[in-house]
Amino acid sequence: MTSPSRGFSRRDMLKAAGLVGLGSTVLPSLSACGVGGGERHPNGASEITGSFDWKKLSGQTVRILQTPHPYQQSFQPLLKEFTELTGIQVVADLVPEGSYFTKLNTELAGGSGSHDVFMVGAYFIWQYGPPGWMEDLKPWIANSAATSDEYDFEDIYEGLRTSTSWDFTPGSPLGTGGQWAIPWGFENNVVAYNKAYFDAKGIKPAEDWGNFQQLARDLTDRNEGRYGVAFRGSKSWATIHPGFITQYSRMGCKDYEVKDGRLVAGMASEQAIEFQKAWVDLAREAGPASWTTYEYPDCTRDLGNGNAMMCYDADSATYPKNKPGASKEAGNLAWYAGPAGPDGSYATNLWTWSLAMNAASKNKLAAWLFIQWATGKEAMSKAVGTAFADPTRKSVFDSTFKQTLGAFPGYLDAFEKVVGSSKIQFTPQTQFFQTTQDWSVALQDIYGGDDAASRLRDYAASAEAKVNV
Amino acid sequence: MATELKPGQKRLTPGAIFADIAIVAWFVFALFPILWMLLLALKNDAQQTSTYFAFSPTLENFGTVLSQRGTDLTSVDFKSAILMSILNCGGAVLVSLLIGIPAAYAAGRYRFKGSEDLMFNMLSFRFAPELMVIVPLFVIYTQIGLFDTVFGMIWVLQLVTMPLIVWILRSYFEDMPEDLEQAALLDGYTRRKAFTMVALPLVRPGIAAAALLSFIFAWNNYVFPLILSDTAASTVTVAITKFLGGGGQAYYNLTAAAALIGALPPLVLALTIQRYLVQGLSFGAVKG
Amino acid sequence: MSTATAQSSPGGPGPAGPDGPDGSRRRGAPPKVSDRARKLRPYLLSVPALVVVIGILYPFVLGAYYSILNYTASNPEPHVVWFANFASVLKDPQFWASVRVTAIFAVAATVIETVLGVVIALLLNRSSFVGKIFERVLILPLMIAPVIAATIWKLMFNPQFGVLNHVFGLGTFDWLSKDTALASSILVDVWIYTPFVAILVLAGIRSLPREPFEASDVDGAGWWYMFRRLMLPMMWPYILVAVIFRFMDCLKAFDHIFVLTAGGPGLATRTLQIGAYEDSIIFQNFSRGSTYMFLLWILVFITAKYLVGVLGKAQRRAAGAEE
Amino acid sequence: MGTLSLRGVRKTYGSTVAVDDMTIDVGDGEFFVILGPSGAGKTTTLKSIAGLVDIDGGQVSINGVDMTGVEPYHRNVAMAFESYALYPQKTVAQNLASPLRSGRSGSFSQDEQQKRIDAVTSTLGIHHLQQRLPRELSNGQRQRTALGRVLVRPADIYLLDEPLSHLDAKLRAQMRAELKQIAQSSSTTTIYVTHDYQEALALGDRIAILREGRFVQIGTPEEVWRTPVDTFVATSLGQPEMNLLPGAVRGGRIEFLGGAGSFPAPADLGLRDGQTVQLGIRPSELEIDRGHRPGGDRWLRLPGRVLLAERLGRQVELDVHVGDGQLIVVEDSDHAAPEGSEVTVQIDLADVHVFDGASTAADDGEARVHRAAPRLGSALGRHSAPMPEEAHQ
Repeated sequence: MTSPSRGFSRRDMLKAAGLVGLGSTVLPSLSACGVGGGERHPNGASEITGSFDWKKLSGQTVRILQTPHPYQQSFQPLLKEFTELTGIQVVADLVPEGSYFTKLNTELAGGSGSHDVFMVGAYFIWQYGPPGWMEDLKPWIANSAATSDEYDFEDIYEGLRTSTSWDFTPGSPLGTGGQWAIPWGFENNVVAYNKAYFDAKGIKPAEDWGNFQQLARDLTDRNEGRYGVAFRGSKSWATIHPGFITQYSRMGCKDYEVKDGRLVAGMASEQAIEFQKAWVDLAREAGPASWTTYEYPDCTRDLGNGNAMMCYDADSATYPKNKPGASKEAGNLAWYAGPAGPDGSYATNLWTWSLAMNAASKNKLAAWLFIQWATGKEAMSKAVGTAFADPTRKSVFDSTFKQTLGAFPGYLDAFEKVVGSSKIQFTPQTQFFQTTQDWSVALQDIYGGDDAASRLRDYAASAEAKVNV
Repeated sequence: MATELKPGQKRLTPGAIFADIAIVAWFVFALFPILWMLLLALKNDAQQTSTYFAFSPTLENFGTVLSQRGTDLTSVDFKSAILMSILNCGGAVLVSLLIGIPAAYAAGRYRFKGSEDLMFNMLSFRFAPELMVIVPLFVIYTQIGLFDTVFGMIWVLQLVTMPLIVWILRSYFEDMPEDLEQAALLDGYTRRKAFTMVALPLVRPGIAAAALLSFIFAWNNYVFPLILSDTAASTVTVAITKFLGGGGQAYYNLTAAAALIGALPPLVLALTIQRYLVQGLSFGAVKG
Repeated sequence: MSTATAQSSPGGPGPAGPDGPDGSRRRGAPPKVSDRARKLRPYLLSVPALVVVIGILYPFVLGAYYSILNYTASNPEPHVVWFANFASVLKDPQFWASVRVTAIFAVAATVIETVLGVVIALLLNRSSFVGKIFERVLILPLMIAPVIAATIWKLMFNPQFGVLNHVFGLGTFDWLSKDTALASSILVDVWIYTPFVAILVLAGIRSLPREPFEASDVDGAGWWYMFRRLMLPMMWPYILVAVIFRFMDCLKAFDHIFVLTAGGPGLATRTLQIGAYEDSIIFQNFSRGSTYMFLLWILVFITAKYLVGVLGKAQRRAAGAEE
Repeated sequence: MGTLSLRGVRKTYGSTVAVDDMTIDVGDGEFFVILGPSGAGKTTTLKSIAGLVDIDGGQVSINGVDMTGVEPYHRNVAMAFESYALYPQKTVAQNLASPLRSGRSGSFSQDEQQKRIDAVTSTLGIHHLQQRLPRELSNGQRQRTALGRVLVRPADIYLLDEPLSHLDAKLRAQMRAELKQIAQSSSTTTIYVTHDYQEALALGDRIAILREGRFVQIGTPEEVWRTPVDTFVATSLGQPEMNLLPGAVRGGRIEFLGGAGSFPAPADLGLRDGQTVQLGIRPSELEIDRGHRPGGDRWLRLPGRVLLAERLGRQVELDVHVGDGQLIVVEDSDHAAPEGSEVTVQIDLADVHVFDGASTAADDGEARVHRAAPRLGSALGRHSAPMPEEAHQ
């Protein structure tokens, strides 16, 4: 058991008794801290001195907030190795994906340090960073008393390192400012397809956007329960960031451009409107029938069940479906980079689950030791052996991970084709979640019959207003 | 009066057939999703979304939910989550009954100034959106150490249980003829004794109904335990959703199995309590 | 305490006994309860509940306070902006779209659930053989947490592999499209909560006095007449309690709709509480989210006040009907 | 046993005055009946005495002790509720045992309790029902159980609220007789509330007639029957109700029924000429003239025609048209005249009541206070008509 139950103690009773004084005692303390995370916490790296030692905090406990994920699952059995190495107990709380950010956002906003380490994606840094909820890890990496000599931060792909670093100035590129999280696992958004079916029909994956659309339509036969391509469509920012923004970028479209210190929305450019209209039409004619509810588990499930012939989403999300016994089509799947842009662009959006440290943590060294261990070469190599894809370290990718990819045709080719141009394709800005969810709403409205051009113009205007506060 | 009729009961049977058909129709609708859940719970990972009715059933999922693998998948031991839920919800209902019954009685029996306001405030618990309080509540809880404790959960679940209990019971107390307690007073019993001896047994069906419903609502509550607890006081509903997983692998079959296991405690409670629910209040024998 | 002298046996037979020769018991001055203590009695009974009310209302007040700040994740040191949030929310067409969705959802779901609940309660009350069997399982849908129930329904709704389209031969009919999502959300709500109404009403029916019905049965009154004139007026309070709880809960509907559609497609099922969730939790614009919820709260408050007033009237009328 | 006195007791519910300025003294062992129509405040009176409602003014004393602020369970009174108020979850025996077990009406061993219960249930004829639950009883049985719960215990005062109201006529008559017997053999002060004048007359040592929360008249059955202070009291007693006939004094005679009847105004009433009066004549004291009464001015004779003859068992109720009005006459069926026949009705002048005022019948329940005039009969010094023993049902 990873979670020693605290249960119900006499201490709890005392705490409850304290409630009686709630009105008188809490009110003043709340007006000090009444609006959650108003408190700024100083960086803790400078406090760590002396020589590096894994065992420094033996006997302590580190609490981690995670969401169930292949990354997390492949690390689960390894946690005891961390405890062996450091003597630190790990309490890992899991919150399902649908509620993960509800939990995490409340916790950070509440200024609570109840979890020392949490899983985040790059975009979250843009929201959690400015209020000071995340610890800058740069000083920690630099401090030889806190970081092992073997850590080798530069081994992590550069695109990933920069994607989790920013100076919080809207429009300023990624890679500036602090290192707010360490990339742990990542994924490129490429196309997975049902190779068995393709082979049987003698079909080859489409290499450009026009052919891709045509192929998807041709593959669709609703009576057979078969359709061309699965991609996300639910009302969420997460609909935008995988296949959509990847292809959008390959088509040469931009979300924002910086002009005179202002972000100028690009979603309503002629080129962008044309692409988005085509994307929604594709969803309608060759996508899942209930597109507006589709999240990635739905997409990958349809791929695994043989309903969807292709799936334009994260490679690491489609990857588990091909493992023996995991799905009906396991063993039949293959990958390729997806359609290139008109200029041959393989611009690709990446997602990285990274580990971040809670700035309000009362146990920062333990937190850092955990992050260091989890993103280190040894642990990552071991995790790759189960279901961990894709590792963020080049050394791990090249050695251990490549060997596991024999049964995953095209996976490596696709990876290598896009990895050079794989980065966060969004312009960093603090209103990311709101403006990007609004984007998905706009696409849903177009799917529901709204005129694409006017709807996107409305959207672009409102987004521009929001990001330039 | 051997063949005493209940209100609404009919002797004749032509409409009865239609009524039976209607009732069967409702229950087909009401039970189908539950049947579907049961089927889902009997499917293996590969078949969970690729088959309808033809599959090779397995009981493995139920075992998995309760096993170490289930714990690894969710970070919560499902058995202890059930225990926590029972503590949290049972405690919340008990507290609500202890506090709510006197209040409901006061409101049902006495016309006093402010009675309506108090009752209305009770109700306003219910209509204030949970999300409006969740951030402030989280702050308060972490500050005074109620976060992730059974006590904290019991306290916050009052929002769910108390209004329901008070409001249901008030109408029962209002309906109960006051002559009965007055008779007890004149028999020489104190007000407290008259209340426990006469009033309380008579509203037992109401208490049963209110306690059961509020227990179920507390049991099903998701947002409060999600935000205000981690592992120590987390409830079974939160644990169930954790089987939905992430990263491309959703265990609907495990979720369904967990949900079915998780529904057992309230179901057992419902079946135990049912005879009180069914019995109703036989004030007919009391009122003229 | 007891000043009663020990009472000997009643002696002779007959009613003379009780008062007997020793009926002449006397007592000292009986204990008195002051007028104030008497008047205080109901308040004392309500004090614990009052404490809980105040304790729980505290975070509400804090939440309401957020709505006059400019408190967001990117502005963690907020200051008071008074009604700026309200002005901007009330100007926002998305807000009004949400009001519309919330109103339609709440009214439709409450009406359907109430009518169905009452009908089911009446049917079950006939205590036919079929009814007796089903009464035991009536409560089952309530036993599945709405979050889970919605997940199961979402699976059943799925056009690719969902069982509903399969069984009913609906092809790729999309239950959660722009035009159907609200209705489907209502359907799920009806599935979950109709038993709640039915149980409350059934318990109410069973607590009705029998005599009026027996009398009208002897009079040969028709079933419909009996229902309209006798049963319904007496059942109203129970029905109304159910209506109040359902309507209030529907106005702040969140759990299952969020699982089904996350408020989409577009704004088709974006209830006020979903809007508030997006603002408060996802976008971490706490002030805007609180403003949404404060406005929702006002809406709920007004309707509740109205419904409670109706309930009071119905109770008085029902009391009249029973006499 | 005990005495009871009310001094200016007042109780309001919101703006409704239920009981006002109520003052009585009930002696030890007295059987005191409060008679009044429904809504007159009878139950409120009893509950005020019992301390079940908090009175707004005045004072209740039991045995000379002020009961203000005294809880019901300290007042040592027993009450039978009109609604029975039987504990639905307890058997008849348990219901009866309840006051004996509370310890406040005395301490009784298990044996003594059972003896008392057996004695009372035997008297009330519910001995065989001891193990039944209230819902398994008929209304009559429930009512007797409620009565039993009072009689089973010693108390200073018994308060009985319409204890016979839900019985059928036959049982009611029987129970009334039993109650009378119980009352005579018991020495417990009893306040008995009823809307039935026969019960009041049969049982009460004294009767108080209650109207809209106020006592109109308090007296022995004889007094209230013979000398009702106003038409309200007069019409409250007797069935069919007393005939009320408007009349006027002209030339020393009281004329009524459009001049069809008249008789000399008794001098001791001090009536002025031209004054309007109301005559009260009880239907049972009217009879059809069959020539069996001596002549002379003792007898008032009125010619008329029978409009309607309604047979009510042993008796017949006749509607007789006289002059410009109608009279109700109750006759033995042996002597009944057929409808349409011309008859002469007669009454002993001693049985004619004269009330002040011009208003017509007061049976509409409106509050019209009539200043009472002494009963004519008393002026003539004659007592004849018996009080009704058994009216038609």
